[in-house]
Amino acid sequence: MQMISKPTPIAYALKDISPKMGLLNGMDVVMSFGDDVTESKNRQLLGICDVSCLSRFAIKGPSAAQWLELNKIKIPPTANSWNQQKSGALVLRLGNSEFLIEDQPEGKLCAALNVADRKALTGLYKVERSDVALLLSGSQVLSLLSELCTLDLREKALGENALVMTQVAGISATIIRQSLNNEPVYRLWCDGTYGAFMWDTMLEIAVEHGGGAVGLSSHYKL
Amino acid sequence: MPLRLLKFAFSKNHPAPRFFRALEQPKKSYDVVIIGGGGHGLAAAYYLAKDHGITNVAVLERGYIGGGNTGRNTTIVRSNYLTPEGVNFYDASVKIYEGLSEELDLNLFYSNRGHFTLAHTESAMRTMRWRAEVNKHVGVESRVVGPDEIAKACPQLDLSCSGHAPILGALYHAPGSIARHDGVAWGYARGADRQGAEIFQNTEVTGIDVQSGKVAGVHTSRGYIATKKVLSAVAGFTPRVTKMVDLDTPIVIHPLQACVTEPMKPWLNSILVSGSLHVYVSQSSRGELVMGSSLDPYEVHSTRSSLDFVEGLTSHMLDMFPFLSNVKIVRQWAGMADMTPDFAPIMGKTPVEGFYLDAGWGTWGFKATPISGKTMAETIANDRAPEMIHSFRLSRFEDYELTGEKGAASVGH
Amino acid sequence: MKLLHCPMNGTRPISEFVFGGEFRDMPDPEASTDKEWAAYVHNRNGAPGLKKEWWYHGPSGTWFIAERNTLTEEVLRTYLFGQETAA
Amino acid sequence: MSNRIGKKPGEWINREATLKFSYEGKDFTAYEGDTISSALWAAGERVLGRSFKYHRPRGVLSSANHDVNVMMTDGIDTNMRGDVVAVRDGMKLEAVNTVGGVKADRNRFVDSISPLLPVGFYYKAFHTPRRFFPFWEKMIRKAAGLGIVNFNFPRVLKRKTTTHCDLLVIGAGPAGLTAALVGADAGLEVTLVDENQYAGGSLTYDRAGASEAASKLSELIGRVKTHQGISLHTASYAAGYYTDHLIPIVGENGITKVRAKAVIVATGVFEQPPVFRYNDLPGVMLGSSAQRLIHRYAVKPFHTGIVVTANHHGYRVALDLLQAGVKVSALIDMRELGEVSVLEEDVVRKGVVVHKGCCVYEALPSKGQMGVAGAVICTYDEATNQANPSNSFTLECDGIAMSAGWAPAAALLYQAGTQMRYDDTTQQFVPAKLPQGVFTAGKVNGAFALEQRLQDGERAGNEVLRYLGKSAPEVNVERHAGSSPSHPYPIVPHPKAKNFVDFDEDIQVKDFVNAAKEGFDNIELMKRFTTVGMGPSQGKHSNMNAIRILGKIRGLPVEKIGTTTARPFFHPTPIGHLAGRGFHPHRLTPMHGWHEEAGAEFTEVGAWLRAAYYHKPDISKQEVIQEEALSVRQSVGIIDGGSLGKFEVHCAEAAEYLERFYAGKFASQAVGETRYALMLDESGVVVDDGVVARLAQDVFYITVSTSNAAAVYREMQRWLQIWKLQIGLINVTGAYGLINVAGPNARAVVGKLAKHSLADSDLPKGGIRETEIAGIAVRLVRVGFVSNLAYEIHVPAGSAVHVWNALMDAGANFGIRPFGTDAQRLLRLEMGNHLVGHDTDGLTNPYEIGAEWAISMDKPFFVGQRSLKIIAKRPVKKRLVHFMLEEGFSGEMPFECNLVMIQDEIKGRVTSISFTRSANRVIGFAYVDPKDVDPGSKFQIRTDSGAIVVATVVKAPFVKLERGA
Repeated sequence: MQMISKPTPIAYALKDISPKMGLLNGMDVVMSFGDDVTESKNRQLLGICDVSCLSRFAIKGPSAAQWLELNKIKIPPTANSWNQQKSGALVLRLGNSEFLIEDQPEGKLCAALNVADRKALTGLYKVERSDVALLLSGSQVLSLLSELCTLDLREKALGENALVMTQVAGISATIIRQSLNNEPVYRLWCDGTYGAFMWDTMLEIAVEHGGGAVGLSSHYKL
Repeated sequence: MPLRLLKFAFSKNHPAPRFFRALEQPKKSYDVVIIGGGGHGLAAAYYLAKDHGITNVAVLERGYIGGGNTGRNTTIVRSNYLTPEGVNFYDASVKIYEGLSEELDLNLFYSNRGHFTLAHTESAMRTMRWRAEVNKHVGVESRVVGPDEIAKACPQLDLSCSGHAPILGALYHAPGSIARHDGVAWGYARGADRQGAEIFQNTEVTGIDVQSGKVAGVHTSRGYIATKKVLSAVAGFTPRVTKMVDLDTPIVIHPLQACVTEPMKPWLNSILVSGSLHVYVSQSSRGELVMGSSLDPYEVHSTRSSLDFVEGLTSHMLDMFPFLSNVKIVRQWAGMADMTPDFAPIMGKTPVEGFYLDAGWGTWGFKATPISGKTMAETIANDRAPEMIHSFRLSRFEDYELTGEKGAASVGH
Repeated sequence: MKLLHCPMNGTRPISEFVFGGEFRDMPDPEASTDKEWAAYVHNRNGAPGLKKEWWYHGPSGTWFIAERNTLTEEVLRTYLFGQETAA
Repeated sequence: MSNRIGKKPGEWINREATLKFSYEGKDFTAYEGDTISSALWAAGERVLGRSFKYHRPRGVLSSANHDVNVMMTDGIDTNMRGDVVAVRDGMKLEAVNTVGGVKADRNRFVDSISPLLPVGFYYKAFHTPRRFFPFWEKMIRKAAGLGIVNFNFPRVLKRKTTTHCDLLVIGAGPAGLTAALVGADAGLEVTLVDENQYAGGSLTYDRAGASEAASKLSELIGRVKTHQGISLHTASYAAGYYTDHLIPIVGENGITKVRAKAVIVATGVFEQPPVFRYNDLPGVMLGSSAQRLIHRYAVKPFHTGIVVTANHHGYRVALDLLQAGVKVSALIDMRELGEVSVLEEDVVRKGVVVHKGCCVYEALPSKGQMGVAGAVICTYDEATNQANPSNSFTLECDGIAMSAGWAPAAALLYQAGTQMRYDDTTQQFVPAKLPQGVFTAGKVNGAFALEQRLQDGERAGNEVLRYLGKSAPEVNVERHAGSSPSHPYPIVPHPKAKNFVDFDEDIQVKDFVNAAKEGFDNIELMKRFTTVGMGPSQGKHSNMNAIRILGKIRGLPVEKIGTTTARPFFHPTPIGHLAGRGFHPHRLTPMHGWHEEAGAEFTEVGAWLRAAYYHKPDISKQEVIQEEALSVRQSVGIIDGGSLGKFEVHCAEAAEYLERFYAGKFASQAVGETRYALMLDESGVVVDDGVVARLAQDVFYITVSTSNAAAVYREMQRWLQIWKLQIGLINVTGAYGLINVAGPNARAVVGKLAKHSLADSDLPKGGIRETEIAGIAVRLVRVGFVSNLAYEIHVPAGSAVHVWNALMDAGANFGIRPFGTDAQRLLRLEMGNHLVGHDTDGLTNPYEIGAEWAISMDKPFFVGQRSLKIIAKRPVKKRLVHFMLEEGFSGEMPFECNLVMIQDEIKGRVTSISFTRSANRVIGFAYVDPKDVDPGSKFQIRTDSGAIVVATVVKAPFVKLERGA
């Protein structure tokens, strides 16, 4: 198979601006939208970052947990929770028997799982996904979420490793709260075909709050 | 100023008599007992007397007259249905309505405003044409119109609906009207009362006495009443009443909500309905915008209001009329709609002899008030349903002969 | 807005759910008469009271059963289909 | 003449900032913080509006957001409430609903003909003869309504947020403040809201000429403001109570939907006007309103006033008036015994004459009824509720303050389902049984003395703590002692009437009497007949008196009369606030940007935006569609079908599952084969159709129609549970893009990029292969829906654009052309394929569309099968056929949904119709009488104008299918 660069699911929302682009895991991705000062200000106030380019692997079925363990993955013990592997990869347990794994920018776990043998077990289905994955940061992030989502997503309500599947701006989405570079951030995944809508919606509110879009390099050293 | 108001100005005592007698205790038996003192039940009592000379009739109302869906609907009257049997039926209703203020000598403010069912999609346009063609066939004035004609009737409407759902056209139904809903109930109550029917408010039916498959009487909060004929005309309470006679029906209850704004000078002359935006709106003679939406999505037997309803409705109202941002909603309320799978009523006889059903009115009961009263009176008087309501019989479900009004009624109050 | 407890995902506003109607056992299609089958297909227990109902949590794709009083809107309990005893 | 008085402690105006505005063409000044009413009143203006029905002059009544006769327009907005809307610099205000200005209102004549307008007059006239009604209706509609809506008012998007807390306290009066502190001290997260600009409730204005209230207020506020656990929101009202403690808090900038674990309603009471003749004149106002003017805005309510009271509060009002420099010429106490307390001594000591057992029989209007000139006082018999005007005397005054009692602001409690009871010691409805998690405190709960209210707040706060599982003490609150805060019947009859109960709707006492005479003697019927409480103030100052009057008429205690149902909203709430930002989610396929650049016109299909056709300069839409279709027929076209629902079914029992779910057979399906699948519901109605592909013995891949995809998937999941089969069901709708390449050259184009051979022998019609296109792993299906030769390429969404571009390049030599959903619909019609939802409706069964071939009645079970067995016994009423119009048809073109007629009977309708250049004919689908289904049969279509068009039933497809075309 030849290597081609894939567009991010939010590509349509970027069509009228020319941010600084880069390539990660074969996906065109925005590295930054503005200068460092603006990026840093937005990240700290209310930053919306597209991280759809991170590698992902999803699997479901009654044997999924067992199979992941066979592949040396430490799985979150309860339904609707998540954890972080030593490699930094996130393992999200969606309900009971479905898992979504997401690598750090240069992680290799998903690639390995993709080719790992699945024949040994029955009741195991690889799930093809095309997520838009967003990273929301800054002091005003809860203001943004309180306008888009009815749930209490504050740290004290969510606890350490809760994962919620809920509606955000009317779209089904998965949300977790994590710490990235010692800053609390919210992560959100939803179907990529809603990507442009979700991006535009969040950006509009972020800008109203004085924040804005930030590129991948605001959060990751690449 | 009409002369008839002068008598109020110059009389010492208030010259108007009671609309309906204040009766203490029901008699031991009646020829017919009507459960439900809403528009339908009262109209049936009225026509039993007027058309069939049956006056030994009791109307039993659990609360107060017209306090159910009669007083909770958004008062739209129209006949632009989809099936010929539906159009015929509602057209007959419209025709009675047009002369009803005179007949009942009560101004029902029957106000002919013209009714637009807006189409935002090609498929909605197709349904509009379907309805227009069937309406025309039956002799009802409905036609498909383009955006120009809508704009002419309602220049304030944003035809693009804020870009979210551009209006492609509409079904225009000239006879579409609004009326004072309470007045309809009061007028029929007065008419029935004056002909001898007895109306009891605050009187709840607690059971129906069925012996060997035949109705023998009703148990009420004011004692037992013997009767061979019972009409159930209770809208959202239908399943409770049919349960009393062990009758299964397809009816399920969903709340239907509505709201009104503060009064403002009338500017909206037509009745507008948008299926895609789930809105219908008219402006009352008091100057309030009266607005409603589609049914609540799940079964509840109460008239509680919900915030999601009014949020959704106002959002769509702004799509149509962006300038209403600062106009205020005064009040919201709900009714309980008795829904059938084919969005058509259930009328006529039932397997229980002497138990007649006037139900399944969902969201379209108000507009049918006169004709349902008339046809149910005929059914009761003759113990045979007239041809006009044959398609609405309960047995149509067993026969897999559903009526198919769904396309016209979903948000078409 | 009403809250409903999804047995998998916890308490959520009702806007995240789809109402699936009353839970009803299907009669044996072979053994039932046409009339019985037509009644099963069309008729409903429309009277208010405690009912077992199907509900679907959209964001997670979870069907479950809720025991709900349709008069008071009170939800007694919810559980995954077939896991009634565990609830 | 300025009525502004010296600085009051805690006043709400900022004397540093002077604002200029105009009212009815006259210039005024105000201080920042003034409401429109307070500024005008300070300037000596008395007529602030006209009443709705009789156009009587009206002034200040409550200063508490129910002075609905004082509605203004600034030319931009309308129905602005003078008593609560703050003055902004430069405002140009006018009263609404007048003709010729508020003072010269030409509609004031209506007041003089009011005897002609008895209660419910509009039911009684104008309807006979029928032909005159439209004339009267026009007149009535002209008179209706308040302000004129500005059609250019901008669409305002307000923010709506959701917030969560342990305890929501509504009302920041002494009880609410105390309750919030108790909760927060115990570690609860408390949200405290109050509709006023500043917290404090009656402590901000009810001072009785003393400083005790003010110091209590600053103590409480000080603690609340510095408490970490309390979030205080002023100028924000709780608009309604909704199920499970959801309360929208409406502020100027938007709505916060509060979801609380517990709620304390400490909303207080509304002061109720006593009813006497001309109690509506400008200058007659509630005692609390006079106090608000004094303490909040430093405005003297009048110069020489009298106080009419029936409770303790009137004496407090008198003391506040005195302190503000008002000459209080008398205090009229309707109670036989008067007030037996130090307050009376205080009032008397300050020179006020107290008349016990007396009432204001009528207020005397000044010229044009623009204000008060005096009052006629006479004795009042509390036992009979009769005034005795024979012993009356007149006092001169320019204002009357009224304090006769209160009604609880219990709307939220009613909405929450609280049972209320009538309490005789306070003559007020109070909560009897509260719903779970709802608590009350303060005056709304019948606690009136300050000490008692503080205690009640403490009690409520502690009850909440216990409700939330914390230990907390039981606090006993002393019962109300002393005279009742409310008079049981503060209504003074007058033969000449104009004693108003409802100022919104100009309803007088006689209207209730007459309504009852006409049989409307039930509170709900009376409300509807008289319209009491139905105006914009929603009965805040009128419902209680209406209940008392009805009780009197019927000789029943108030409790037996009951109350009308309180519905949201507490205050009328702007549409823009409720609507908020509004989200319109839409789904885009990966190629969306490409389509847009190519000039696509998009259409919404469910949540998806799909290309309907691609604009071409100087060519009509119809022409474009024909061209797009022709390019498929003649060479090759490409369409983005990414919105189709796509599901995978895994595991050994997958075939069994599909056999039950769909009407056809799948157990026998070969790997690499696709089959048509018809989905029915349990009543045998056609719900959807799609294609089932077998990728492996235990893996199926299914496509379903775009608009049904979500519902079909839900049903699949539900049946999966019911049947308890071992199935893995995966929704890959968004994960896969779908590209359809169709036309005689499709094989040549796709073949250039495909890894495997596309020869008939390798990929026959109906076959599916997992292969590579343009280097990308795809599922490749040989389909025949729009063209005899076509390929569907199912490609992971991320690579869809790459494959699309590669196909465009590969097809360049063949003139490959994108086509949209409009051309697609024409193409499938040419092929003779019906569309579920387009050619079927909500009641269509498979026999009516000739789909017998797609149902396998010999299977043991599938959804809908049992119903089909019943339906099959009944005659089919209509059938779907393909038809053509005559060659060169040039008559009136029928449209979809024109009817198919036999003589005068409707037999069916056209469901699809189009001219097609390929066949050079008008072709379509129609439902016809079952006897007319044989090819060659003729049937009649009636067009819009009524013309009859004859159509001929034909066999599909309509286009000549060249080999491979």
